[in-house]
Amino acid sequence: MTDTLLNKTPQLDLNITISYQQFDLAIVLPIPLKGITGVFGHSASGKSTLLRAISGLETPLKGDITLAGKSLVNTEKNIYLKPENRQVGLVFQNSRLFPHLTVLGNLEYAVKRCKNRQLSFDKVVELTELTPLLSHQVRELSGGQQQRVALARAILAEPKLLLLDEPLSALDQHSKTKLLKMMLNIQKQLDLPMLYVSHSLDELQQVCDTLLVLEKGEVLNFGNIHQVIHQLNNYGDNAIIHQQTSLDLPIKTFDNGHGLTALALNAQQDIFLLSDKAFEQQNQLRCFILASDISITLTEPVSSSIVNHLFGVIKQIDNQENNVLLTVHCGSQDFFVTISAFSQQKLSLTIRQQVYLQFKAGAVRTFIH
Amino acid sequence: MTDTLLNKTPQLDLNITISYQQFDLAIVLPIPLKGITGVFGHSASGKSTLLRAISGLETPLKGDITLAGKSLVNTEKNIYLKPENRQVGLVFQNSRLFPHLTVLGNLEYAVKRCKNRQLSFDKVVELTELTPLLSHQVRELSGGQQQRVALARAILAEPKLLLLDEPLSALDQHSKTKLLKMMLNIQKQLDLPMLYVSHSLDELQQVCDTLLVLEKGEVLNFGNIHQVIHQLNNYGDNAIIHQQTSLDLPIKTFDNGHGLTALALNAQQDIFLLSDKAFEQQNQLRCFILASDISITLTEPVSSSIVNHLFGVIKQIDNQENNVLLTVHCGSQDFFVTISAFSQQKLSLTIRQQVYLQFKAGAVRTFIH
Amino acid sequence: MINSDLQALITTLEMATLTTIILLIIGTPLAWYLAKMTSRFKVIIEAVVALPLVLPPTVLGFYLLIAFSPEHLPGKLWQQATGQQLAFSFSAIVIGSVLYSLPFVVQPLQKAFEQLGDTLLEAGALLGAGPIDRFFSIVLPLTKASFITAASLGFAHTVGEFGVILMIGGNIPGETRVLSIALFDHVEAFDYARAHLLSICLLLGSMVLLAAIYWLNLPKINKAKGLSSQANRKEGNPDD
Amino acid sequence: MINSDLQALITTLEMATLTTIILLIIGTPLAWYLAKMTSRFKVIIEAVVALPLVLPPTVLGFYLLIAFSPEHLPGKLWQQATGQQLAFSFSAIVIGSVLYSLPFVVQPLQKAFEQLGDTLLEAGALLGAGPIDRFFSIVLPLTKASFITAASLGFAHTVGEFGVILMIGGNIPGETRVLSIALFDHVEAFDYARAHLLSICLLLGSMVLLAAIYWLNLPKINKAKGLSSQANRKEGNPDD
Amino acid sequence: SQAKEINVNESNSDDNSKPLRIAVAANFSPVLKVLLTDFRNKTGINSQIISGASGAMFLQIKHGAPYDIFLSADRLRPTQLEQAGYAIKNSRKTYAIGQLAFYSSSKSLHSTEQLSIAQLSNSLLNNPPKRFAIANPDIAPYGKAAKEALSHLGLWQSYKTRLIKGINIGQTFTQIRTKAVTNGLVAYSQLVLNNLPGLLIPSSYHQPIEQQLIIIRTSKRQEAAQQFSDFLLSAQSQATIVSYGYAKINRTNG
Ligand SMILES: Nc1ncnc2c1ncn2[C@@H]1O[C@H](COP(=O)(O)OP(=O)(O)OP(=O)(O)O)[C@@H](O)[C@H]1O
Ligand SMILES: Nc1ncnc2c1ncn2[C@@H]1O[C@H](COP(=O)(O)OP(=O)(O)OP(=O)(O)O)[C@@H](O)[C@H]1O
Ligand SMILES: [Mg+2]
Ligand SMILES: [Mg+2]
Repeated sequence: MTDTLLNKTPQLDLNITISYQQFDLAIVLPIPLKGITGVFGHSASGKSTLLRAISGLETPLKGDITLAGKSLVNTEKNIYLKPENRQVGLVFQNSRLFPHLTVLGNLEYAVKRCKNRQLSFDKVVELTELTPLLSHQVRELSGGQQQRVALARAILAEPKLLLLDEPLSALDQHSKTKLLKMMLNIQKQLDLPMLYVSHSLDELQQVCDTLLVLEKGEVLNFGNIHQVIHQLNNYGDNAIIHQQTSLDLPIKTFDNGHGLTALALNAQQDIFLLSDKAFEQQNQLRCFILASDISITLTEPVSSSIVNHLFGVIKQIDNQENNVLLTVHCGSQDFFVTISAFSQQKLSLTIRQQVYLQFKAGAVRTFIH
Repeated sequence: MTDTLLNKTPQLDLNITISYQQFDLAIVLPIPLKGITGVFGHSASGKSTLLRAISGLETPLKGDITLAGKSLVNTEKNIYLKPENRQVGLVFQNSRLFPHLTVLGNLEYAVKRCKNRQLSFDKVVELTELTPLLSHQVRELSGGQQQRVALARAILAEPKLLLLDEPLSALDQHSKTKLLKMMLNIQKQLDLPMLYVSHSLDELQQVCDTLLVLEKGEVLNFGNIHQVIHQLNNYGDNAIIHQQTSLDLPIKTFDNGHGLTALALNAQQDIFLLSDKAFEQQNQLRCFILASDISITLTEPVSSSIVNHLFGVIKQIDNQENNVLLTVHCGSQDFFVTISAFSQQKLSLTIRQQVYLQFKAGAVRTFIH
Repeated sequence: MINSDLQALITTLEMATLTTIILLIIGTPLAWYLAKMTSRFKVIIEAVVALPLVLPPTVLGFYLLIAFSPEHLPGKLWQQATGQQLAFSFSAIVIGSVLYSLPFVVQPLQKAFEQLGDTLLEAGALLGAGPIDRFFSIVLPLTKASFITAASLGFAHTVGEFGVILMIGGNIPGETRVLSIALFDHVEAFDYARAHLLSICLLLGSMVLLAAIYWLNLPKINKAKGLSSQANRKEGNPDD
Repeated sequence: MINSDLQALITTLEMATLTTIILLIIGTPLAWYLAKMTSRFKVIIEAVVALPLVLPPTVLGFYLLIAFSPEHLPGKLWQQATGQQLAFSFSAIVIGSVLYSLPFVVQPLQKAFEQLGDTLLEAGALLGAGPIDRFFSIVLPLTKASFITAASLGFAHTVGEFGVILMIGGNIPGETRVLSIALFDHVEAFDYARAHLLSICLLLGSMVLLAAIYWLNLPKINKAKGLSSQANRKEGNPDD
Repeated sequence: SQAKEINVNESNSDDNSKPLRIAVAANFSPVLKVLLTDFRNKTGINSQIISGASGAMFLQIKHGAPYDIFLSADRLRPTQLEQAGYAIKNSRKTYAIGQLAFYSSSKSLHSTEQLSIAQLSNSLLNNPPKRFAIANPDIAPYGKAAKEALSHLGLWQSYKTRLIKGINIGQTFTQIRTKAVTNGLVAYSQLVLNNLPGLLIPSSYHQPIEQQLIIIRTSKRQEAAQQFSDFLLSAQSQATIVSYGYAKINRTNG
């Protein structure tokens, strides 16, 4: 309970510029080393370059990087810590497995050089479903298998900070879900902060606490993931994400007797979604509701299969071509709803109007189910 | 109007087995060489191996492959056409650009060896947004940029058959959409059949006519994309896809005056979705509605923002843990609806019951918008 | 007399150039074949190619002399085909040099081909490039550095060669008297001043030549990002 | 007298083995440095390393003899340090061979290092492997074939070497008289029967040795899928 | 130069543990081998033959080669070494005089022994062979003699361009022996040693090919070297040498 402990979580302080012919990266940002930080942005926005800079691979860099108080680079003071001494792990966009080693050899490579060894090798191998592949040559692996090996290898090195560059892009939904769960567990078990690059906001919403959005080498947005997503909803016509309400709510009842889990939105209102075994171990659930999945009624609906009905007040109306984005305030939470301009006219919705939001239990999405 | 013309479209006839230590691929299948055929399946189900076999890279193969009547391989007759003589293009899962050439050099490599030259080089470069990158070295490209170059290169070679192995996995939503549109256009312009491997059913649903689902090296399902998707809806508890209704409907009115496009489901019933400029040039629209986006009411709903209300009859009820999958017959089309078991009990739904389906205009999804 | 050294220089350059060209023409397919060969005979062929390395040049020269003499089959065949005697001809020293320097060309190329792998060749094939096309459009540019190494090792080794050429060439001015022999003669004839002069010319000339060759090879260096590069050099569009 | 050939064989093996070891120890860092170097001086260093190739061995031997003689600095320093004369000693022929064979070791290694690229080294660094560790755990296994080439070229070239060793070694039995000189002596002394016998033994011995070396190297071949492989060989877990 | 001073104080004491090192011109080493058995029987001294090119050995001795006695193929190099102080005073002796012989590997000239020198020069003049092998006149004593002999026969001008010049007489012999070249001038001793027919060139056609020896100043076995020198010059040894195709030494020019 010392001052410093109370004061702040350790940070990754970035203050860097990198210049290429046609591309400049300039980032000044303190990233709290807590949980998983998502990195989101268009292709060629500088995501990989950022990760390479942090890990020490991007040498023509100016500025300084400090990791938990330790200076990794400082071009003014001429400090340049070598990549191997940074204890930063990186899962590359292309897996970069060692072709002269088997799968087992690749994993052992990491284990041998790992200083902590808090993780169980067998456990990680089991969770990444690599057990039957251990004796394989890496050139025999499918794209998805390679990614799993790369991920397992990086985790087994137990770095102080793990950077992940689209580590699951070649995987199917099922494997993605499994591995995201694993990463969350390992994150907690080792208290290992991660930076996670992905083009899938769904994935990020499920695992990240903080979100960094890059555009053309600059920070477009940074902060609490729910806030950032909600801000991105209003990004304008060129939507870079599916508009959605991002939530992180306490579980009130795991099963209401009808296969529905109730989440406490506020003292009065609950949100229901389909129960899943995995929820049992959790107190809190992260979920999102696509703005297009929520509909508006003026009267409380009856005899519908829709289980979620929330009462709220329209806070904001944004017209976007044939679409309308409504921000509806329910209790203390903003919900985002897109409806057709047609419906808006039909229902003649205006600001401060009271409406019912309705959405199905199935519209409350958790990636990890 | 000869017999053969009437008879059938040309086919890719596969009858092959490939054996590895822990994996066997065995596929006997005629694939019509028409439009885009999707290849879907879990990681390591043999998708890449299949494409490699067709293109002639997978040498320890038994059986025969015939492309539009021309034998590519026949191990019995000892025929083995070399990859370079097959006129089959392949976009690899890892881009495999030539590191000694610039982006332009890579593209020209294909153009120089192309026999037809029906495509405009500038057009393809523009559509893949590679114009500012032409003089770049390939090692300077971001992951997504590399994929775009690989795709453009394969297209510029104008093969007789184009195989695509997750060509868009490293791209953001915006680029994906653009490139899918381009691929559709080129497919039509050159009448170039494609085999498209992806983990994203959304992508496949939008562009494919036929879908091949692989599991552990064998054909799990093959046929018209809508039918296959609907069959996959009932695959059981371990859903490999998001359950959905897959549709391909004629456009009735582009804009009903309220920013909604009407699709003719049948003589009586229409489906409305948000208008998009891109629809103007089309007669037909491909769309899907997630089963979780449709809700059931027993009475026709009023004063709701939901614009789509379809009257139908419950044809089938499948219980899946806390979920219920309903197959509802509306006119001639089956719709798939998942509701919570809770709702099913509340509404006490039974087979042959008449119900209203309701879903928002925004729930009618077209990937390409 | 300086004139005779000049003549030896010309003969040397002719011989070394011709030898290097022949070495590349023979050595490249041989190296490719060895790199891609999977048969167990591979090791035997590799060992045979490497053999000239092990025999002292004079001894190799001795056996070549026997083979090249008009009394023995290779020499006889040559004489029948060309009407010329093989031993003590320019052709003889070129053939001898080719045999002697073969491993220096084959081995670096073979390793380069092996390290290249198949992924890019597969990509080339599927863009319609046949084997020859692939070789010139992919293999050659990507292994350029190894070709330069192979050629310069072969060339230099041929220039410096002495024992074989002396035995089968017979030191005929204008035909088989090469620089290395001239140099040796100067040393043996106590003409140290000229020996030193010639050595220095040879060293400087070779150095300039080698430096020029490696210079050509320089742009390819350090293209990879990362660990080793202190500063990435940027260039407009060197491949066009 | 066959005894004397045996003695020469032993001397030869000792010399070639020691030379090869020294070559690898010196040549590896030098090749690495050259492969990763970006300075313009690179070409000059490369040319200097390649120079021994260009000088005829006897001439190189002549200059080394001068340098190694106790009257000149290198020879004098050696004598002060070791109390022994450098010229005509076993050490002298090893040093001479090292200089003479250096390019055969450095160049293949350098090209192998250049072709390797940085991607895997970056991956290694981020798993905590320092430069030395990376060298032994990544570079060495991936360039094993080139190391074997370098070592066998260096070894074979040293075994076959003659001019330099004769000049600076002085053909002293049991110390500097090596097989190549013995063989030369037999030819010179018209003892053709023994020359043939020794040549055949040398050829067969080298062939067996080279084949054995390349054999060791075989499992790495043809691991890539695709174009070149007629049939993929399957192996359990050869790397463990 | 400084070389003279090195090891000078040890030079008198024989170190019997090491064999006597005899550096010998390659062309003489087969004869030397025969003689050495006799030498050991007589004196009990062990010796080593180090055969090589005279030119190389000359350089090596100048740079401190650990030889005890040097049997050169010529007279020039021992003289120079003596002048430069590398030899023991008065140790320089002529131990053999080489003879030149015409040697042909072709069958037509097989019976050269019966041929007179006049017939030979006629046939060589009228039917000049395409190639003719001699040792390099600039560096090898037998080559120099061959040049003189050809000049004497009036052949030099026409033969100049047809010559295959061996680095030493051994190489020239090899080149003819392997039938790569048909005719040439070799050492008569080579023919005798290998039991081959050939035609001896009269010694009056060229300067004598004097082969001289010196005892090296830095030798630690000067006594044994002197013993060997004496042995080599003894009448018995000289008779053996002559029987191997060398000329008798005219003792007037020591
Ligand atoms: N070494 C380099 N030289 C020149 N330009 C470079 C270099 N490395 C990266 N770039 C440029 O920097 C930009 C950002 O690249 P980066 O790889 O960081 O993108 P990204 O956000 O990871 O994209 P993607 O999602 O496609 O992987 C690109 O335009 C790329 O061309
Ligand atoms: N050369 C080979 N040797 C042994 N096994 C191989 C070889 N090539 C592929 N396999 C195996 O075949 C199976 C299928 O691989 P494939 O690359 O076709 O999968 P995929 O469907 O493309 O998967 P992903 O989506 O992960 O890329 C994998 O289990 C892989 O390990
Ligand atoms: Mg990237
Ligand atoms: Mg694959």
